[in-house]
Amino acid sequence: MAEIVAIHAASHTPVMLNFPDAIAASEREEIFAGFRAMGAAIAAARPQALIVLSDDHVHNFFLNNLPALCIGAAPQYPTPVEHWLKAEKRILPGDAALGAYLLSRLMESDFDPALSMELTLDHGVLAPLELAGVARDIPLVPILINCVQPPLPTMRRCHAFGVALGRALRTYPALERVAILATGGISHDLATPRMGMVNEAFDREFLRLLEAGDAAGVVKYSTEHVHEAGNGAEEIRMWLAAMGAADGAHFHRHYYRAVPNWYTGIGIGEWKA
Amino acid sequence: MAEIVAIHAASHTPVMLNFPDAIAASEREEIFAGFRAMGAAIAAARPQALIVLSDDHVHNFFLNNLPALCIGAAPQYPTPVEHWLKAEKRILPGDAALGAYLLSRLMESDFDPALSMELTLDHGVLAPLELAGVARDIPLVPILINCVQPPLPTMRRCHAFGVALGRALRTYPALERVAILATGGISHDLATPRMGMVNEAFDREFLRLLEAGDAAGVVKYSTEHVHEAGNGAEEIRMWLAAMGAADGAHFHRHYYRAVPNWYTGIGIGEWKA
Amino acid sequence: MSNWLQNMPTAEAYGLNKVLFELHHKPDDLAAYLGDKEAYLDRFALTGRARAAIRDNDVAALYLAGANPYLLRAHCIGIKIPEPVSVGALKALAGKN
Amino acid sequence: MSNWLQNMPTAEAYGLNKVLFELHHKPDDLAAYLGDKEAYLDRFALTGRARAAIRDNDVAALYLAGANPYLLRAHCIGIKIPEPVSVGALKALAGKN
Ligand SMILES: [Fe+3]
Ligand SMILES: [Fe+3]
Repeated sequence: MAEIVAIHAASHTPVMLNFPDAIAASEREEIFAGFRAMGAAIAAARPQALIVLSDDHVHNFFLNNLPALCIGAAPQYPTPVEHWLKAEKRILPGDAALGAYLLSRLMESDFDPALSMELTLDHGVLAPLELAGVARDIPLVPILINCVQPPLPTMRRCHAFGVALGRALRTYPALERVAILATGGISHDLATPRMGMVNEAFDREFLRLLEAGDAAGVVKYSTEHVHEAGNGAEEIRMWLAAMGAADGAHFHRHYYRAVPNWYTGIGIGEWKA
Repeated sequence: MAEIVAIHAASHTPVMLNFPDAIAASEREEIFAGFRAMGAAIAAARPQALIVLSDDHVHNFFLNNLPALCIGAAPQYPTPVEHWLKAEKRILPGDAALGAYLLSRLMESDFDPALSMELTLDHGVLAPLELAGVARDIPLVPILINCVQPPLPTMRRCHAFGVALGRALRTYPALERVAILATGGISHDLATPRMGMVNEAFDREFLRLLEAGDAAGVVKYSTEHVHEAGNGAEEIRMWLAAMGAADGAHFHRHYYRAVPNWYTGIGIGEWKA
Repeated sequence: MSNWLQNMPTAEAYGLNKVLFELHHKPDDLAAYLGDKEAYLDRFALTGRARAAIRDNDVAALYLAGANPYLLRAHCIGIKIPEPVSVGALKALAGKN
Repeated sequence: MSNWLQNMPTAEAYGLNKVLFELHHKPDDLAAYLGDKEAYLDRFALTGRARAAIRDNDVAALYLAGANPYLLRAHCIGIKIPEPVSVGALKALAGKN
């Protein structure tokens, strides 16, 4: 049976790779240090596989077949899919067997994830792994939640998915140590009249509720207020799923800063028993 | 609020269009008469939209993004996708608004269907509509359940999906009359050493349990015995979903014949209050 | 207030988004588009409004017609619309809709 | 007894099925394949066994390597393997695995 040895969450944005200099060096170093600390914590937990909860930014999936939930089960994942992303092209290792197991178990648990055996991962997965320095070493299982094009899965459903994911992971017989990284959000907005908005009040309240450990409260707040925080904030679904998987473990906020010049509220945190 | 004015189920196979002469004329006419009677009943119920529960036979979807459940929300659907199917190429009307409504409602009801706004429908939808003579007139909402490539949604889940689908339909404010056609199965097997097998005993027991109205019994029997009835029999998932949508209405078996030369057990039936 | 103009893409938005998707995800499509816009757009079923919005690089019109924000953003980057132009066109809509 | 040889496609089966899918769903692919099989198969990442099974129209080997039954059936129709040959090759496996 596997133990979930680490559960982290962090914002992502392509800007952190493409235009790191859009913010002051001191801010940037502070943020990059936060990601490095997260990577060090993940590495120190020695996971044999890493579940990455993220979203596909309309690269692998289009409106002809747009999954609400998708679980990757490939032995490897080329990345990045964006030709314009400033990141080295390479192939990340995947744990196909764990992906297959999670698919089956989650289908038995009354979820309806799509299967993918071929994904070219985008900045949502790559950027945080890159900054954390753990992009090459740990076999991945990408789990992609639709946060990019309505109709979107409900906040409640994403939390419940995380609960079921945690249960499935803990019964996985083939590994002893697995970790979860949720990436996305927090507040930001893209390609609308509000582009560039960062809603610091939303972010701080969202992180406060996570720290309070009140799952129902986080779901309610997310559902009722996400539209005040921008279309990119829909990505808090990954944080809700991670909270579900954490099974009551306490959330620790390690970092937060509103970074309007990166168009995003940058949060980093961790669930620890 | 919409009323579900007709719920039918029928087997499908490309052979019924491609090689109708593979069976005796008397059998064929009997079967075709059964489909025409189904079409007449659907037409007489005057539905404003028709939900077609079927599966995609690895034409629209591949293993890079294979949905467990997918709801169509397009204004039209070209068909058939199979260049080798003996059917006139044409474009069937779709009810995009109803598809969109069902997607949202089913996501709120804790299902995770994929969205599709562009599908080229295959024989699974087309063949029964064609034989029933109702292919052109009624706007469709195709709902595709993965029956063709494991991991497959559980039988229990498919029944529950049908229950939720029926509830969603009955609360739809924009139409008054909708109908459901489930297509697929019953026993058959394709491209394995058992190809051509028809398990008449399985089919008769499956239909008997449907007539008995014992949902839990049908789910249990389907789960435990589908592997005796061939990979094509996985398509009974559509019958289970229709049973769920029927909300306790009584199932009437209108027709059954084991048709080994069409590689399929041909069943036709209807749920009526 | 909503994060989305459309809770479900319209058929018009589907066609528009399909152009943006194919243009940036199929090899050769961007070159074909830049070489002959009209011929490239002839490949798709588009409303007149959607076609004009794409052809004229009208970022505000693309947004209003239901362009997915990620596809719209990638398109602006991919065809090198300067950031002040694309973001400016969007911000000029604030309060108007 | 199971309806499926593989409860989850192997990586080998993925590659094999991708060839069958693309061959019959992309315009021009079938012509390219029939024109020069080896060159066409070079486009894909395939195990030696999967590649040989496709190249040799070895229906039994395709089945055993995890070809999806619908793709395998469509392939047999698409490249015109006579029904007695394709079904015969499968039936000859009965009881062997
Ligand atoms: Fe993102
Ligand atoms: Fe079928």
